[in-house]
Amino acid sequence: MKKIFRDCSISVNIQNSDFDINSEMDLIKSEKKIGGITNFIGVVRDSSKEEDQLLSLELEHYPGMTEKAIMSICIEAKKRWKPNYIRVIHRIGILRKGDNIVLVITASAHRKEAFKSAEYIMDFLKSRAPIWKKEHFKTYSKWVKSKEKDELALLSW
Amino acid sequence: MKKIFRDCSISVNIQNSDFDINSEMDLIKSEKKIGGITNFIGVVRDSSKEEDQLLSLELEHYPGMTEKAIMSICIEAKKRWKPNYIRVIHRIGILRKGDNIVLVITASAHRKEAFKSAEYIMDFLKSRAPIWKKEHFKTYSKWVKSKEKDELALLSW
Amino acid sequence: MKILYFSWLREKIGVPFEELEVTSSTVNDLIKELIKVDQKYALAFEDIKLLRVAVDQKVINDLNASIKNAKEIAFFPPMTGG
Amino acid sequence: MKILYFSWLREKIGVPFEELEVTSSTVNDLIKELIKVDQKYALAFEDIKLLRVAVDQKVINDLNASIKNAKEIAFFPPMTGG
Repeated sequence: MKKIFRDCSISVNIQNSDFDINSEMDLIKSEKKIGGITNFIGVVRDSSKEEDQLLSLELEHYPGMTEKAIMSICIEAKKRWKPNYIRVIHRIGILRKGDNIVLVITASAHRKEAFKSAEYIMDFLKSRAPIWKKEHFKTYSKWVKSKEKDELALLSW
Repeated sequence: MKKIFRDCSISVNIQNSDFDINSEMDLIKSEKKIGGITNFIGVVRDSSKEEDQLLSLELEHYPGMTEKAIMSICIEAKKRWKPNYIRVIHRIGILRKGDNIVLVITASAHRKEAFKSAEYIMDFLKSRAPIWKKEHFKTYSKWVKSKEKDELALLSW
Repeated sequence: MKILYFSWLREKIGVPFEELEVTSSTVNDLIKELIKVDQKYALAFEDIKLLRVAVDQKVINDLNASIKNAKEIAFFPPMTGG
Repeated sequence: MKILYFSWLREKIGVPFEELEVTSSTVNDLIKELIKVDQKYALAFEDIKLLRVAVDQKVINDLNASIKNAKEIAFFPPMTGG
Protein backbone atom coordinates (compact mmCIF):
# COMPACT_ATOMS: atom_id res chain seq x y z
CA MET A 1 0.00 0.00 0.00
CA LYS A 2 3.01 2.29 0.34
CA LYS A 3 3.12 4.30 -2.84
CA ILE A 4 5.86 6.38 -4.28
CA PHE A 5 4.86 9.99 -3.88
CA ARG A 6 5.78 11.03 -7.41
CA ASP A 7 3.42 8.47 -8.88
CA CYS A 8 0.51 8.94 -6.58
CA SER A 9 -0.46 11.83 -4.39
CA ILE A 10 -2.13 9.56 -1.84
CA SER A 11 -0.07 7.40 0.45
CA VAL A 12 -1.28 5.27 3.35
CA ASN A 13 0.68 3.29 5.90
CA ILE A 14 -0.39 1.08 8.77
CA GLN A 15 2.55 0.48 11.04
CA ASN A 16 3.70 -0.31 14.56
CA SER A 17 6.54 2.18 14.50
CA ASP A 18 6.28 5.89 15.21
CA PHE A 19 6.43 8.54 12.49
CA ASP A 20 8.46 11.70 12.17
CA ILE A 21 6.38 14.73 11.28
CA ASN A 22 9.31 16.81 10.06
CA SER A 23 10.49 14.25 7.55
CA GLU A 24 6.92 13.72 6.32
CA MET A 25 6.62 17.48 5.89
CA ASP A 26 9.90 17.74 4.01
CA LEU A 27 8.58 15.30 1.40
CA ILE A 28 5.63 17.56 0.76
CA LYS A 29 7.42 20.86 0.70
CA SER A 30 9.59 19.68 -2.16
CA GLU A 31 6.40 19.66 -4.24
CA LYS A 32 5.52 22.65 -6.38
CA LYS A 33 2.37 24.73 -5.98
CA ILE A 34 1.83 23.84 -2.33
CA GLY A 35 0.67 26.83 -0.30
CA GLY A 36 -0.98 25.26 2.73
CA ILE A 37 -0.38 22.08 4.66
CA THR A 38 -2.79 20.87 7.32
CA ASN A 39 -1.88 18.06 9.57
CA PHE A 40 -3.67 16.31 12.33
CA ILE A 41 -2.01 14.13 14.92
CA GLY A 42 -4.07 11.96 17.21
CA VAL A 43 -2.29 11.07 20.43
CA VAL A 44 -3.08 8.60 23.21
CA ARG A 45 -5.12 10.41 25.84
CA ASP A 46 -5.88 9.17 29.32
CA SER A 47 -9.67 9.16 29.37
CA SER A 48 -9.91 8.11 33.02
CA LYS A 49 -11.39 10.65 35.42
CA GLU A 50 -8.58 10.34 37.91
CA GLU A 51 -5.15 11.08 36.50
CA ASP A 52 -2.54 8.54 35.48
CA GLN A 53 -4.77 5.50 35.22
CA LEU A 54 -4.04 4.52 31.64
CA LEU A 55 -1.24 2.00 31.26
CA SER A 56 -1.56 1.47 27.52
CA LEU A 57 -3.79 1.66 24.50
CA GLU A 58 -3.95 -1.42 22.30
CA LEU A 59 -4.90 -1.01 18.64
CA GLU A 60 -6.15 -4.00 16.69
CA HIS A 61 -6.91 -3.82 12.98
CA TYR A 62 -8.02 -5.88 9.99
CA PRO A 63 -4.86 -6.31 7.89
CA GLY A 64 -5.52 -5.68 4.24
CA MET A 65 -8.93 -4.15 4.71
CA THR A 66 -7.61 -1.26 6.81
CA GLU A 67 -5.34 -0.01 4.04
CA LYS A 68 -8.12 -0.35 1.45
CA ALA A 69 -10.70 1.39 3.63
CA ILE A 70 -8.39 4.31 4.39
CA MET A 71 -7.37 4.58 0.74
CA SER A 72 -11.07 4.82 -0.24
CA ILE A 73 -11.60 7.61 2.27
CA CYS A 74 -8.59 9.48 0.87
CA ILE A 75 -9.75 9.04 -2.71
CA GLU A 76 -13.12 10.53 -1.80
CA ALA A 77 -11.40 13.51 -0.12
CA LYS A 78 -9.21 13.94 -3.18
CA LYS A 79 -12.29 13.96 -5.44
CA ARG A 80 -14.07 16.54 -3.34
CA TRP A 81 -11.33 19.09 -2.65
CA LYS A 82 -8.52 18.17 -5.05
CA PRO A 83 -5.68 18.52 -2.56
CA ASN A 84 -2.28 17.93 -4.15
CA TYR A 85 -1.15 15.50 -1.50
CA ILE A 86 -2.64 13.21 1.13
CA ARG A 87 -0.61 11.20 3.60
CA VAL A 88 -2.07 8.94 6.30
CA ILE A 89 -0.10 6.94 8.83
CA HIS A 90 -2.07 4.93 11.37
CA ARG A 91 -0.22 3.11 14.10
CA ILE A 92 -1.34 -0.21 15.55
CA GLY A 93 -0.10 -2.29 18.48
CA ILE A 94 0.54 -1.21 22.04
CA LEU A 95 0.89 2.53 22.67
CA ARG A 96 1.40 4.63 25.79
CA LYS A 97 -0.11 7.92 26.93
CA GLY A 98 1.09 10.76 24.73
CA ASP A 99 2.21 8.44 21.93
CA ASN A 100 1.22 9.31 18.38
CA ILE A 101 -1.68 7.24 17.02
CA VAL A 102 -2.46 8.74 13.67
CA LEU A 103 -1.07 11.34 11.28
CA VAL A 104 -3.07 12.90 8.47
CA ILE A 105 -1.35 15.41 6.22
CA THR A 106 -3.09 17.19 3.38
CA ALA A 107 -1.56 19.85 1.18
CA SER A 108 -2.94 22.12 -1.49
CA ALA A 109 -2.46 25.52 -3.06
CA HIS A 110 -4.94 27.11 -0.65
CA ARG A 111 -5.77 26.49 3.00
CA LYS A 112 -9.47 25.64 2.72
CA GLU A 113 -8.96 22.49 0.65
CA ALA A 114 -6.23 21.27 2.99
CA PHE A 115 -8.35 21.86 6.12
CA LYS A 116 -11.49 20.25 4.70
CA SER A 117 -9.65 17.19 3.37
CA ALA A 118 -7.91 16.53 6.69
CA GLU A 119 -11.09 16.98 8.71
CA TYR A 120 -13.05 14.72 6.36
CA ILE A 121 -10.42 11.98 6.51
CA MET A 122 -10.26 12.10 10.31
CA ASP A 123 -14.05 11.96 10.61
CA PHE A 124 -14.19 8.87 8.42
CA LEU A 125 -11.18 7.16 10.02
CA LYS A 126 -13.10 7.22 13.31
CA SER A 127 -15.88 4.92 12.17
CA ARG A 128 -14.93 3.61 8.72
CA ALA A 129 -11.39 2.30 9.28
CA PRO A 130 -11.44 -1.28 10.69
CA ILE A 131 -9.45 -0.47 13.78
CA TRP A 132 -10.47 -1.15 17.38
CA LYS A 133 -8.99 0.32 20.53
CA LYS A 134 -8.67 -1.29 23.93
CA GLU A 135 -7.74 0.78 26.95
CA HIS A 136 -5.70 -0.89 29.66
CA PHE A 137 -6.11 0.93 32.98
CA LYS A 138 -4.38 0.04 36.23
CA THR A 139 -7.31 -1.98 37.54
CA TYR A 140 -9.22 -3.02 34.42
CA SER A 141 -9.29 -3.09 30.60
CA LYS A 142 -12.07 -2.14 28.24
CA TRP A 143 -12.75 -1.83 24.53
CA VAL A 144 -13.40 1.77 23.49
CA LYS A 145 -17.05 2.23 22.53
CA SER A 146 -17.91 3.91 19.25
CA LYS A 147 -19.53 7.29 19.79
CA GLU A 148 -22.83 8.26 18.30
CA LYS A 149 -21.49 11.74 17.61
CA ASP A 150 -18.76 10.22 15.41
CA GLU A 151 -21.42 8.54 13.31
CA LEU A 152 -23.43 11.78 13.17
CA ALA A 153 -20.33 13.71 12.10
CA LEU A 154 -20.31 11.72 8.85
CA LEU A 155 -23.75 12.98 7.93
CA SER A 156 -22.48 16.55 7.75
CA TRP A 157 -20.25 15.78 4.74
CA MET B 1 4.56 38.56 23.60
CA LYS B 2 6.37 35.27 24.03
CA LYS B 3 4.64 33.56 26.89
CA ILE B 4 5.72 30.63 28.96
CA PHE B 5 3.51 27.73 28.02
CA ARG B 6 2.81 26.63 31.59
CA ASP B 7 1.37 30.02 32.43
CA CYS B 8 -0.68 30.61 29.37
CA SER B 9 -2.10 28.24 26.83
CA ILE B 10 -1.83 30.81 24.05
CA SER B 11 1.52 31.77 22.69
CA VAL B 12 2.27 34.00 19.71
CA ASN B 13 5.57 34.82 18.04
CA ILE B 14 6.46 37.07 15.13
CA GLN B 15 9.94 36.25 13.93
CA ASN B 16 12.35 36.25 11.04
CA SER B 17 13.73 32.83 11.82
CA ASP B 18 12.22 29.52 10.82
CA PHE B 19 10.41 27.24 13.26
CA ASP B 20 10.75 23.54 13.98
CA ILE B 21 7.45 21.70 13.96
CA ASN B 22 8.72 18.69 15.89
CA SER B 23 9.97 20.71 18.81
CA GLU B 24 6.76 22.75 18.89
CA MET B 25 4.82 19.48 18.94
CA ASP B 26 6.93 18.03 21.73
CA LEU B 27 6.00 20.97 23.94
CA ILE B 28 2.33 20.17 23.48
CA LYS B 29 2.50 16.44 23.89
CA SER B 30 3.94 16.84 27.36
CA GLU B 31 0.57 18.31 28.31
CA LYS B 32 -2.08 16.11 29.87
CA LYS B 33 -5.50 15.44 28.34
CA ILE B 34 -4.46 16.23 24.78
CA GLY B 35 -6.02 13.83 22.28
CA GLY B 36 -5.84 15.74 19.02
CA ILE B 37 -3.43 18.25 17.58
CA THR B 38 -4.14 20.15 14.40
CA ASN B 39 -1.52 22.17 12.75
CA PHE B 40 -1.46 24.29 9.68
CA ILE B 41 1.67 25.43 7.92
CA GLY B 42 1.51 28.09 5.24
CA VAL B 43 4.42 27.95 2.82
CA VAL B 44 5.64 30.31 0.11
CA ARG B 45 3.98 29.33 -3.15
CA ASP B 46 4.92 30.52 -6.60
CA SER B 47 1.70 32.08 -7.85
CA SER B 48 3.09 32.87 -11.31
CA LYS B 49 1.54 31.00 -14.21
CA GLU B 50 4.87 29.97 -15.67
CA GLU B 51 7.05 27.99 -13.29
CA ASP B 52 10.01 29.29 -11.34
CA GLN B 53 9.25 32.98 -11.59
CA LEU B 54 9.14 33.83 -7.90
CA LEU B 55 12.45 35.00 -6.48
CA SER B 56 11.21 35.86 -3.01
CA LEU B 57 8.26 36.81 -0.86
CA GLU B 58 8.69 39.85 1.37
CA LEU B 59 6.56 40.12 4.50
CA GLU B 60 6.10 43.49 6.17
CA HIS B 61 4.21 43.91 9.43
CA TYR B 62 3.18 46.45 12.03
CA PRO B 63 5.39 45.70 15.04
CA GLY B 64 3.42 45.67 18.26
CA MET B 65 0.02 45.63 16.63
CA THR B 66 0.62 42.30 14.87
CA GLU B 67 1.18 40.43 18.12
CA LYS B 68 -1.86 42.07 19.73
CA ALA B 69 -4.11 41.38 16.73
CA ILE B 70 -3.09 37.72 16.54
CA MET B 71 -3.47 37.32 20.30
CA SER B 72 -7.04 38.68 20.05
CA ILE B 73 -7.86 36.18 17.31
CA CYS B 74 -6.48 33.34 19.45
CA ILE B 75 -8.41 34.48 22.52
CA GLU B 76 -11.63 34.42 20.49
CA ALA B 77 -10.85 30.89 19.23
CA LYS B 78 -10.11 29.83 22.80
CA LYS B 79 -13.46 31.22 23.96
CA ARG B 80 -15.39 29.45 21.23
CA TRP B 81 -13.87 25.96 21.27
CA LYS B 82 -11.84 25.82 24.49
CA PRO B 83 -8.78 24.16 23.00
CA ASN B 84 -6.12 23.41 25.63
CA TYR B 85 -3.32 24.97 23.65
CA ILE B 86 -2.82 27.50 20.85
CA ARG B 87 0.51 28.32 19.27
CA VAL B 88 1.02 30.77 16.42
CA ILE B 89 4.32 31.61 14.77
CA HIS B 90 4.27 34.07 11.88
CA ARG B 91 7.45 34.79 10.00
CA ILE B 92 8.31 38.15 8.50
CA GLY B 93 11.15 39.34 6.26
CA ILE B 94 12.38 37.84 3.01
CA LEU B 95 11.35 34.25 2.29
CA ARG B 96 11.90 31.92 -0.66
CA LYS B 97 9.62 29.45 -2.43
CA GLY B 98 8.79 26.51 -0.15
CA ASP B 99 9.82 28.38 3.01
CA ASN B 100 7.50 28.25 5.99
CA ILE B 101 5.43 31.41 6.50
CA VAL B 102 3.08 30.61 9.33
CA LEU B 103 2.46 27.84 11.84
CA VAL B 104 -0.78 27.44 13.77
CA ILE B 105 -1.04 24.60 16.26
CA THR B 106 -4.15 23.89 18.28
CA ALA B 107 -4.62 21.00 20.65
CA SER B 108 -7.58 19.68 22.60
CA ALA B 109 -9.05 16.49 24.00
CA HIS B 110 -11.06 15.89 20.83
CA ARG B 111 -10.36 16.55 17.16
CA LYS B 112 -13.27 18.86 16.32
CA GLU B 113 -12.21 21.65 18.66
CA ALA B 114 -8.63 21.49 17.38
CA PHE B 115 -9.70 21.61 13.72
CA LYS B 116 -12.17 24.45 14.19
CA SER B 117 -9.76 26.58 16.22
CA ALA B 118 -6.96 26.23 13.68
CA GLU B 119 -9.23 26.98 10.74
CA TYR B 120 -10.71 29.99 12.51
CA ILE B 121 -7.30 31.41 13.38
CA MET B 122 -6.02 30.96 9.82
CA ASP B 123 -9.11 32.62 8.35
CA PHE B 124 -8.65 35.66 10.59
CA LEU B 125 -4.87 35.87 10.14
CA LYS B 126 -5.49 36.36 6.43
CA SER B 127 -7.29 39.66 6.78
CA ARG B 128 -7.02 40.73 10.42
CA ALA B 129 -3.29 40.44 11.10
CA PRO B 130 -1.43 43.61 9.99
CA ILE B 131 0.92 41.83 7.63
CA TRP B 132 1.47 42.61 3.97
CA LYS B 133 3.12 40.46 1.33
CA LYS B 134 5.11 41.56 -1.69
CA GLU B 135 6.03 39.07 -4.38
CA HIS B 136 9.31 39.57 -6.19
CA PHE B 137 9.26 37.85 -9.57
CA LYS B 138 12.13 37.73 -12.04
CA THR B 139 10.88 40.66 -14.07
CA TYR B 140 8.68 42.62 -11.66
CA SER B 141 7.43 42.97 -8.06
CA LYS B 142 3.92 43.40 -6.77
CA TRP B 143 2.03 43.66 -3.50
CA VAL B 144 -0.31 40.74 -2.96
CA LYS B 145 -3.93 41.87 -3.22
CA SER B 146 -6.39 40.92 -0.53
CA LYS B 147 -9.00 38.48 -1.77
CA GLU B 148 -12.70 39.05 -1.46
CA LYS B 149 -13.19 35.38 -0.60
CA ASP B 150 -10.91 35.81 2.43
CA GLU B 151 -13.16 38.57 3.69
CA LEU B 152 -16.26 36.47 2.99
CA ALA B 153 -14.75 33.51 4.84
CA LEU B 154 -14.91 35.54 8.06
CA LEU B 155 -18.66 35.87 7.78
CA SER B 156 -19.10 32.11 8.10
CA TRP B 157 -17.81 32.10 11.70
CA MET C 1 -14.53 -20.12 4.02
CA LYS C 2 -12.34 -17.92 6.21
CA ILE C 3 -14.24 -16.27 9.04
CA LEU C 4 -12.53 -13.51 11.03
CA TYR C 5 -13.39 -11.90 14.36
CA PHE C 6 -12.08 -8.66 15.80
CA SER C 7 -12.09 -6.80 19.10
CA TRP C 8 -14.41 -8.20 21.78
CA LEU C 9 -16.05 -10.47 19.18
CA ARG C 10 -12.68 -12.15 18.75
CA GLU C 11 -12.38 -12.47 22.53
CA LYS C 12 -15.84 -14.03 22.80
CA ILE C 13 -15.23 -16.50 19.96
CA GLY C 14 -11.76 -17.23 21.28
CA VAL C 15 -9.88 -17.22 17.96
CA PRO C 16 -8.95 -14.44 15.51
CA PHE C 17 -10.14 -16.51 12.54
CA GLU C 18 -11.22 -19.98 11.52
CA GLU C 19 -11.62 -21.91 8.29
CA LEU C 20 -15.11 -23.43 8.12
CA GLU C 21 -17.15 -25.35 5.55
CA VAL C 22 -20.43 -23.48 5.47
CA THR C 23 -23.63 -24.07 3.54
CA SER C 24 -25.30 -20.67 4.04
CA SER C 25 -25.70 -18.30 1.14
CA THR C 26 -26.34 -15.07 3.10
CA VAL C 27 -24.74 -13.43 6.13
CA ASN C 28 -27.93 -13.89 8.12
CA ASP C 29 -28.01 -17.61 7.39
CA LEU C 30 -24.33 -17.89 8.29
CA ILE C 31 -24.98 -16.33 11.68
CA LYS C 32 -27.79 -18.85 12.32
CA GLU C 33 -25.58 -21.70 11.11
CA LEU C 34 -22.78 -20.72 13.47
CA ILE C 35 -25.12 -20.30 16.45
CA LYS C 36 -26.27 -23.90 15.95
CA VAL C 37 -22.65 -25.08 16.12
CA ASP C 38 -21.73 -23.55 19.47
CA GLN C 39 -23.17 -21.43 22.27
CA LYS C 40 -20.20 -19.01 22.05
CA TYR C 41 -21.50 -17.68 18.72
CA ALA C 42 -24.90 -17.01 20.24
CA LEU C 43 -23.22 -14.97 22.96
CA ALA C 44 -20.98 -13.10 20.55
CA PHE C 45 -23.81 -12.24 18.14
CA GLU C 46 -26.30 -11.51 20.91
CA ASP C 47 -26.64 -7.76 20.34
CA ILE C 48 -27.19 -7.50 16.60
CA LYS C 49 -27.08 -3.66 16.77
CA LEU C 50 -23.40 -3.88 17.69
CA LEU C 51 -22.56 -6.34 14.93
CA ARG C 52 -20.76 -5.17 11.81
CA VAL C 53 -19.92 -7.50 8.93
CA ALA C 54 -17.47 -7.31 6.05
CA VAL C 55 -17.70 -9.66 3.07
CA ASP C 56 -14.37 -9.89 1.27
CA GLN C 57 -13.18 -6.80 3.16
CA LYS C 58 -16.19 -4.69 2.23
CA VAL C 59 -18.63 -3.64 4.93
CA ILE C 60 -22.18 -4.73 4.10
CA ASN C 61 -25.19 -2.83 5.37
CA ASP C 62 -27.77 -5.56 4.93
CA LEU C 63 -27.43 -8.89 6.69
CA ASN C 64 -29.20 -10.50 3.73
CA ALA C 65 -26.12 -9.82 1.62
CA SER C 66 -24.99 -12.82 -0.38
CA ILE C 67 -21.86 -14.72 0.63
CA LYS C 68 -21.78 -16.97 -2.42
CA ASN C 69 -18.26 -16.94 -3.87
CA ALA C 70 -17.04 -14.95 -0.86
CA LYS C 71 -13.57 -15.83 0.37
CA GLU C 72 -13.70 -14.22 3.79
CA ILE C 73 -16.34 -12.93 6.13
CA ALA C 74 -15.40 -10.76 9.10
CA PHE C 75 -17.47 -10.01 12.21
CA PHE C 76 -16.62 -7.08 14.43
CA PRO C 77 -18.13 -4.32 16.58
CA PRO C 78 -18.35 -0.68 15.36
CA MET C 79 -14.93 0.62 14.42
CA THR C 80 -13.01 3.03 16.64
CA GLY C 81 -10.14 4.20 14.47
CA GLY C 82 -8.44 7.56 14.24
CA MET D 1 1.56 62.49 16.56
CA LYS D 2 3.24 59.48 15.03
CA ILE D 3 1.83 58.53 11.64
CA LEU D 4 2.79 55.18 10.13
CA TYR D 5 2.44 53.81 6.59
CA PHE D 6 2.67 50.22 5.43
CA SER D 7 2.92 48.30 2.18
CA TRP D 8 2.37 50.35 -0.99
CA LEU D 9 1.08 53.25 1.09
CA ARG D 10 4.52 53.43 2.68
CA GLU D 11 6.09 53.32 -0.78
CA LYS D 12 3.85 56.15 -2.04
CA ILE D 13 4.50 58.35 1.00
CA GLY D 14 8.19 57.50 0.91
CA VAL D 15 8.73 56.97 4.65
CA PRO D 16 7.62 54.23 7.09
CA PHE D 17 6.54 56.81 9.65
CA GLU D 18 6.71 60.48 10.50
CA GLU D 19 6.14 62.67 13.55
CA LEU D 20 3.72 65.48 12.70
CA GLU D 21 1.97 68.23 14.60
CA VAL D 22 -1.65 67.87 13.53
CA THR D 23 -4.74 69.87 14.38
CA SER D 24 -7.41 67.43 13.17
CA SER D 25 -9.63 65.62 15.61
CA THR D 26 -10.89 62.80 13.34
CA VAL D 27 -9.23 60.45 10.88
CA ASN D 28 -11.16 62.02 8.02
CA ASP D 29 -9.94 65.49 8.93
CA LEU D 30 -6.39 64.18 9.27
CA ILE D 31 -6.51 62.78 5.73
CA LYS D 32 -7.69 66.17 4.43
CA GLU D 33 -5.03 67.95 6.45
CA LEU D 34 -2.28 65.74 5.04
CA ILE D 35 -3.52 66.10 1.46
CA LYS D 36 -3.18 69.88 1.82
CA VAL D 37 0.46 69.47 2.87
CA ASP D 38 1.68 67.45 -0.11
CA GLN D 39 0.48 65.90 -3.36
CA LYS D 40 1.93 62.50 -2.36
CA TYR D 41 -0.77 62.08 0.30
CA ALA D 42 -3.48 62.76 -2.28
CA LEU D 43 -2.02 60.00 -4.46
CA ALA D 44 -1.64 57.56 -1.59
CA PHE D 45 -5.16 58.12 -0.25
CA GLU D 46 -6.71 58.27 -3.72
CA ASP D 47 -8.72 55.05 -3.53
CA ILE D 48 -10.46 55.31 -0.18
CA LYS D 49 -11.91 51.77 -0.56
CA LEU D 50 -8.38 50.38 -0.26
CA LEU D 51 -7.53 52.47 2.79
CA ARG D 52 -7.44 50.88 6.22
CA VAL D 53 -6.68 52.86 9.37
CA ALA D 54 -5.56 51.91 12.86
CA VAL D 55 -5.73 54.36 15.76
CA ASP D 56 -3.34 53.33 18.52
CA GLN D 57 -3.01 49.89 16.91
CA LYS D 58 -6.74 49.27 16.69
CA VAL D 59 -8.42 49.13 13.31
CA ILE D 60 -11.26 51.64 13.03
CA ASN D 61 -14.22 51.05 10.76
CA ASP D 62 -15.43 54.63 10.54
CA LEU D 63 -13.22 57.38 9.21
CA ASN D 64 -15.02 59.78 11.55
CA ALA D 65 -13.32 58.06 14.49
CA SER D 66 -11.75 60.48 16.93
CA ILE D 67 -7.97 60.83 17.07
CA LYS D 68 -7.95 63.09 20.12
CA ASN D 69 -5.39 61.74 22.62
CA ALA D 70 -4.21 59.19 20.03
CA LYS D 71 -0.50 58.48 20.03
CA GLU D 72 -0.21 56.81 16.65
CA ILE D 73 -2.26 56.56 13.49
CA ALA D 74 -1.41 53.97 10.86
CA PHE D 75 -2.51 53.92 7.22
CA PHE D 76 -2.29 50.73 5.17
CA PRO D 77 -4.04 48.68 2.50
CA PRO D 78 -6.11 45.56 3.33
CA MET D 79 -4.01 43.03 5.22
CA THR D 80 -2.66 39.92 3.56
CA GLY D 81 -1.36 37.83 6.44
CA GLY D 82 -1.37 34.11 6.99
